[in-house]
Amino acid sequence: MTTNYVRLEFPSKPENVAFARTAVSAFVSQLDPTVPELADISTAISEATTNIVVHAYPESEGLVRISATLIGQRVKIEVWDNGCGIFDPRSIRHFGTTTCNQDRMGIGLSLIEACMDHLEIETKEGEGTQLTMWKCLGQQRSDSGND
Amino acid sequence: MTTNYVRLEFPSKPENVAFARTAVSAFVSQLDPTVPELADISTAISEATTNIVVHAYPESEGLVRISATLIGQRVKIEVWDNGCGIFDPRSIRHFGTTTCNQDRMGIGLSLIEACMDHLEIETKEGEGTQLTMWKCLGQQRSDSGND
Amino acid sequence: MGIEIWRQGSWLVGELTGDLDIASVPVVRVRLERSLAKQEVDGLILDLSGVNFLDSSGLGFILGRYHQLAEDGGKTIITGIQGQVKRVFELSGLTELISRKESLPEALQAIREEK
Amino acid sequence: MGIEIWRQGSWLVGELTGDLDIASVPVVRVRLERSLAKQEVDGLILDLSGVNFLDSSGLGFILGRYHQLAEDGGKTIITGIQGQVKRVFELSGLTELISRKESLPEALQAIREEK
Ligand SMILES: Nc1ncnc2c1ncn2[C@@H]1O[C@H](COP(=O)(O)OP(=O)(O)O)[C@@H](O)[C@H]1O
Ligand SMILES: Nc1ncnc2c1ncn2[C@@H]1O[C@H](COP(=O)(O)OP(=O)(O)O)[C@@H](O)[C@H]1O
Repeated sequence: MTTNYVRLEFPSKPENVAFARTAVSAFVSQLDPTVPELADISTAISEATTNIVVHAYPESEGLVRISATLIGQRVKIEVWDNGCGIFDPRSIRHFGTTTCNQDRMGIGLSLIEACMDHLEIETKEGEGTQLTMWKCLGQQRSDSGND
Repeated sequence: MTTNYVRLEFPSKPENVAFARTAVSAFVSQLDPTVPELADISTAISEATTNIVVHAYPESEGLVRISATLIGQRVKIEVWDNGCGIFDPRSIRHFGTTTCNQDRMGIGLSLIEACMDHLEIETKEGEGTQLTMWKCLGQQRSDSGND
Repeated sequence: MGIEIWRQGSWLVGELTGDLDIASVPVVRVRLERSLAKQEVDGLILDLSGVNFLDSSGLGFILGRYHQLAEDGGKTIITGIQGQVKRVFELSGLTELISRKESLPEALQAIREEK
Repeated sequence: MGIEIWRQGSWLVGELTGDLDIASVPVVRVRLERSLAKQEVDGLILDLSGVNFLDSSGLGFILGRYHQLAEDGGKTIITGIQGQVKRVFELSGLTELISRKESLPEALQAIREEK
């Protein structure tokens, strides 16, 4: 089984969210995913990175680290920040936002869960958050009948 | 003047060359470059990364590090390896390859020079090589008349 | 990312293009709010057929406009969602709340017939 | 990346698609060499109109085929280069060495007239 990986590091600027999803998608393309699978990965990376820009470092800019590892037909993606951490554990499993921004819906983490096969969240108040997510690719191709 | 940067790290596998040029292009797109400018950056990254796969680590895999920094309308790109180094300094300024592969032309470094505004090479035998290149973007757009 | 805004009868139409995320939403929101502030409208059609990518920032922007319009009894219709955009809309449940038409011409036809 | 190979009279035509770099060249080279080994040809047309990106690995692959054909007096024509591919070809000077036609139909017309 061959493994391959990439690591990305950049400051938490809004304009880097598009970079992050494009770069991770370009890397994951090696596994020859279907178009919907690649779209789901873009969505998950976009949500995870946006949360860092908005929530992890609300007042200033901080570091974002993303790694993606290919293991057989699976991709494992880690998204790391050393920001404020998720202090209300209920925000993880429930719809809702902790930000007073009228236009945030509080569905970022739920979207990540829906787009990936598995999501794990490690967080510590004041120390940061790491999301680890997995997805098996080329699945929809073999399960014919699905769109 | 706002600055922004990304750092990439990955093993020197042929399939990561496409990742490298796509990721750097996606990042540099923030400066709203012209299509030919973006194509030149893709070419330069592809050549620099290919040289690492082929020459820096000829027998095995090694680490590739790329950083791209935006400074005003300029991008500075560094491509780093800790491979064998360029032992024949003549290979830098002259056409020609040191590899016994019939299909290599020895024009990779010349292409990088042609595609970027400036190229600097730091290399030490047995320790590795770092290319540093600059390009000013949005140039061709203001110099109207050029394609 | 861009938005082209024009008036169709008593409705406003916004045609969006590019990616709709945290970097592009602020630009598009300002332009649309400026247009909405300048005129009274019965409703808003947001055509997303030119949008390739949208995440929760984009959904939030659309939901925000929906609520803004609804305050004065205005309607919101979205058109042309496909691929990743459709997927995210359906996962979010927003398709239950906001009216949707296949295409912009279809939506324009519908508002014409309503009169 | 892919290559579709077919015969046109005494010539072989290879239509390339995708990116031509260090990862894709080996795949394409094996397929083309297998075809060239199986048959005698007067020449090779490589159509690059479906190639979006090419670097020195791609140039090396094409130059290698040019030399391989030339050994037996065969010709090589490239067609459909544009954008980044054209730029790299011109920077390399390979356009001075290898015949070029605007499009595949134009090249097919030219080899037909040569007879
Ligand atoms: N990286 C992070 N750092 C700190 N807090 C976070 C992070 N990601 C998510 N959160 C918290 O979890 C909540 C729910 O996140 P999410 O489901 O993405 O919704 P939204 O971003 O719309 O608020 C956020 O409101 C925030 O409080
Ligand atoms: N990163 C590197 N590490 C070691 N040697 C290198 C590196 N990059 C280039 N070289 C040396 O410089 C020579 C010229 O490189 P280049 O102009 O790219 O041509 P080519 O890759 O076709 O040989 C190579 O043949 C090689 O000896």
